[in-house]
Amino acid sequence: MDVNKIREDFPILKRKINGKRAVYLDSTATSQKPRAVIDAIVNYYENFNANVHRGIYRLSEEATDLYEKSRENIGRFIGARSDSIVFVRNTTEALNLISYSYGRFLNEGDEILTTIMEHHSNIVPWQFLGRKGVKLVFTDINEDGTLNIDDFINKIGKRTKIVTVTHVSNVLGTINDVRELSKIAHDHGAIFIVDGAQSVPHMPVDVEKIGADFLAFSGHKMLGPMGIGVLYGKRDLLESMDPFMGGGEMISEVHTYGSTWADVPLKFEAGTPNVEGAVGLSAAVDYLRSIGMEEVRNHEKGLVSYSLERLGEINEINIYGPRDPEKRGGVISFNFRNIRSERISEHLRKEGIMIHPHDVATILDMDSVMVRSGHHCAQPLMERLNIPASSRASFYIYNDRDDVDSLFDALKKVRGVLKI
Amino acid sequence: MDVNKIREDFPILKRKINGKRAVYLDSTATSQKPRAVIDAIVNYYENFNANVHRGIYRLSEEATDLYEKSRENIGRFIGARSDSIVFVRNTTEALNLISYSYGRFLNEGDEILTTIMEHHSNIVPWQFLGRKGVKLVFTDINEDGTLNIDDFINKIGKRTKIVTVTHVSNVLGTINDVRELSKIAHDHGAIFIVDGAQSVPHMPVDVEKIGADFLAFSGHKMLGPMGIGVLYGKRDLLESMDPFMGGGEMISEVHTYGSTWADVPLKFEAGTPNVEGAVGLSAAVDYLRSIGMEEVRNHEKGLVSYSLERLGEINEINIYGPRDPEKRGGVISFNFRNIRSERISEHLRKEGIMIHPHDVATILDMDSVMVRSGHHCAQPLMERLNIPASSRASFYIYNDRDDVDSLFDALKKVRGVLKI
Amino acid sequence: MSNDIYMEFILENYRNPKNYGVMDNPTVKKSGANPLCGDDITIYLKIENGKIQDIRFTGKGCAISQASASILTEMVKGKDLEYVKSLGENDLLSALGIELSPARLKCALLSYKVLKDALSGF
Amino acid sequence: MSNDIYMEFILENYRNPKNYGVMDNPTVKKSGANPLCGDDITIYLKIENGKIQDIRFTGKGCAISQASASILTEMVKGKDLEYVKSLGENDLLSALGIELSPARLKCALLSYKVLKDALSGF
Ligand SMILES: Cc1ncc(COP(=O)(O)O)c(C=O)c1O
Ligand SMILES: Cc1ncc(COP(=O)(O)O)c(C=O)c1O
Repeated sequence: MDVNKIREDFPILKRKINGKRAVYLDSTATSQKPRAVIDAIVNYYENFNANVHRGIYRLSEEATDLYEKSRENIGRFIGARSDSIVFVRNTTEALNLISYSYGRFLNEGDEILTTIMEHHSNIVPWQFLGRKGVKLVFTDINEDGTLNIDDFINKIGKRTKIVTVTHVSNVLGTINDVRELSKIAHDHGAIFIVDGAQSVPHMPVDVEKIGADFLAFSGHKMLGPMGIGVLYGKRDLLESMDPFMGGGEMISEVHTYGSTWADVPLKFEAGTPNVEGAVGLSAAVDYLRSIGMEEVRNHEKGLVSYSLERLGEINEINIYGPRDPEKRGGVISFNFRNIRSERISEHLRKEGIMIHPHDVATILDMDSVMVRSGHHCAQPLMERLNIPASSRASFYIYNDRDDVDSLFDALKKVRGVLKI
Repeated sequence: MDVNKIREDFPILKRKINGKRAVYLDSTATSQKPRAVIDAIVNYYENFNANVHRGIYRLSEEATDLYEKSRENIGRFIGARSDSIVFVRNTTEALNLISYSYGRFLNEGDEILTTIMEHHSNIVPWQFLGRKGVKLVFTDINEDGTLNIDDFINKIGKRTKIVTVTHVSNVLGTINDVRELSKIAHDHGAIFIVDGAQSVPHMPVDVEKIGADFLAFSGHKMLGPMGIGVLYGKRDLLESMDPFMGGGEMISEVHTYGSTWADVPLKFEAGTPNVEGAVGLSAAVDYLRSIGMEEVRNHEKGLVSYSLERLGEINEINIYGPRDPEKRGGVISFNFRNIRSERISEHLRKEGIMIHPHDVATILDMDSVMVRSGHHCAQPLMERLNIPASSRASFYIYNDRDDVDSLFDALKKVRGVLKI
Repeated sequence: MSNDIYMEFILENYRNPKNYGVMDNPTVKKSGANPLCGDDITIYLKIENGKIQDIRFTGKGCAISQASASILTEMVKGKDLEYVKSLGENDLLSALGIELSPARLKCALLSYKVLKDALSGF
Repeated sequence: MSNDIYMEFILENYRNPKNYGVMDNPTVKKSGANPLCGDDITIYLKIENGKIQDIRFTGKGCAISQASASILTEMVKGKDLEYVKSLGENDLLSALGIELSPARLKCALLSYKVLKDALSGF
């Protein structure tokens, strides 16, 4: 895998920030887009743009063909048939769709089992079901940031109707053994939902192999455009569910007294779809496939290993999550914890962090090193880790060892800037 | 307004179909995109792409700034403050959002008053509320395709909690007097929702002037990208409502036991937003503003007048909706109804149409004239008009008299091709 | 395959459909619709001794869907069930002899789908 | 305005914040948070004769939010309520003397918002 060549494909990476080379380490939040994806969007609007599914003229038929071929291509990427692929806006909408539509089958006293390392998008939609007395139960983590399987087994039971778990944590980097969790869930008669927002972009994912009844992911995190995401669902489940939103496209017949629905997957796609988004995401999938998802995974593993190595040089920094690169994705969250200085503010010392992540991010940005800082939409995890926030660097195909070096060079300056 | 110059701005219109100039007459379904919008998308991805609202580094702050400035700009376009603008995927999602979130305030026996000329997107979401005993009531139309105001006044009453009306019908072209309907709705204590999918792209619309409590519209129908739409809502209403979808962005605090919400409008924007879409739609608004919405409206009125004139030449064709160009938008739906020929299929004759709209569309497409044919996502209206379907030509800023001529030239060939 | 989808053969079957009309006491009667187009078709079958002794259809729709129904009924009338069941979509399409875009394909295949549906119990 | 947002004046107020700590029996006590950052601040006020006789704050957050709170308390301590109420966001920002990006602006203005909130009843 030739990162230099890959970088050439990403126009934004040529941008200089403060006169310096952009070191983008926030792909977990959103990825940058290769020329091939941007071109696919432009080509779509310049040559094929039309509304789909209902036009008799050539342009609309071509657009429909592009839209449905994109569905097929994206489905193939995760080992799924196209008729189990529902286009949504993002992971969040996918999970809300399940909560609203599948949630109808749950009753008071039923339980949904999740984990304490989830993104808000895999928490809040399930809390909504609290209105009808459905209980959300959180599996704890071990000290090393892996899932506490004993706790999971303890908490699953007859009342558990849904198990929903992130494949890869966007904070800890932990890769959950979803295949194993799926077996346990199914043994208990629960359906198994995988939040694939951080796995599908970064490693080979096959819905059959991981035993997912539903899988949700976002295009924008995997080189695709914003505004497009995917809900994969087992056909029989999708067919059993009522629609989520109502309107054009998703109907079979509408009468003043009532309506009937189109077949899956259109039943869940109300209104004019984001054809541009589907076409762009399909181009992104082609790009990733041309590299190979095994390669992507190995590349990130390599960067994580190298980061852990270099981390040895700065022993004021603690990272969260497993230390073994085999068990973690390309995400490293960290805080300054072990500074021997009298000049640390009292409250930070009390919280066990020495420098606020916001200050870290600002100081890194001065060297155009872009990391995220905050709660990463995982407040329950932050509470569990007993920290208000953390900094987070994350890697993708366009990052290289130079980027890791830039990160550490900049990190070494933080104390100096703050004079502590 | 110089249509030739405007056409130059739309790359797709240079495409030849069957070796002929593309005559795109389906802007009611979706509009084509000017270079300025395509460029805005490319520029966004090449220079500013990042996740918004949470990044401390420059790129994310710039993206946030672009996103929020787009909100402001689009709000200004309809006379609204930016904090009453919620970004959604399309009109359909906007209406579903209201149905789900505001719908909670409705109870068994309450009524929603709409019209028989609505798009499915303004019918099906309200039918969903039938689950809890809310009744959907349809106002009839007059013979000329205008709204039957007497019927509207008859049907509104104490039980009416919501009045929801399309500003412009996507089939009849009828422009409803929403200002007047708003007054009646408010006098009865109902809130007033306007489906602006066919008005905001085509004429000046000001939320205050039309008295809308909510206004929904789609970016893709007004030169903007797919996958972005707008729900305008009065702030106090938006504030009173529970969120629709849950996840990132829309929260204030998330705990294992429950969550609190961000302020309006973010409360209604769950997950990573479509920043590209917002930026693209903002560029579209700039483009429309540079022409002037009065100009756009007048231009379309001119094309409608000219079409009605030319229609005089083919008296086999009947159109639906008001004959007065002042009362209709740039949409003309029609059928062949008065052919004196023994060779008409019996069932079509029985239905009062002589040639099926699908055949019309196919034959027009041979001359690369693109019209829609079908039920136009308005089946209740089709039933009311007692037809299975119609053909529909619709105009926008890039259409000119030549396009109208091409339409009529092609229409004149239809009988010949079918040998009737 | 002809590019001219409105060639004489199609138009002839559209204007003067074969086997058009209701059947009394059919062995099986089945309807199907394409709600997007407002097309619908009903097929009536008289089945005896493993044969389609008679077939009728009624319905409405565009030239393609009507002509296709007419041509299909001619293809199967008097034929063994075994043979009829073995017919694929392409057999009907080549009998039509015209090149169809995906949207019009749906029109052309409506009658085929209804027939298959009607025979599913046999 | 300085480009170096971590200039000595800011750092000094961050490391040795003025008026930091709890107040017993305050006239009013108000808290506010910026959940996105995990920052929060509590302000205690002793108000007498239309004057802010004393002010304290506790809380946690980044250097900017802490320094800003420290500087704000110094700006208003002993001042007339009328004067304090007339202070705008820009007054605090120019007292800070640094150029802030929109995201960091939120950090800087947290204490200001809490103070305004605390005074809203007076
Ligand atoms: C009047 C009207 N309302 C609603 C819609 C739905 O718009 P969208 O498909 O963009 O959600 C349309 C467009 O088809 C329309 O014409
Ligand atoms: C694990 C995980 N789940 C869900 C999401 C939500 O994705 P989106 O904001 O695209 O809906 C994210 C991304 O922020 C994530 O990292």
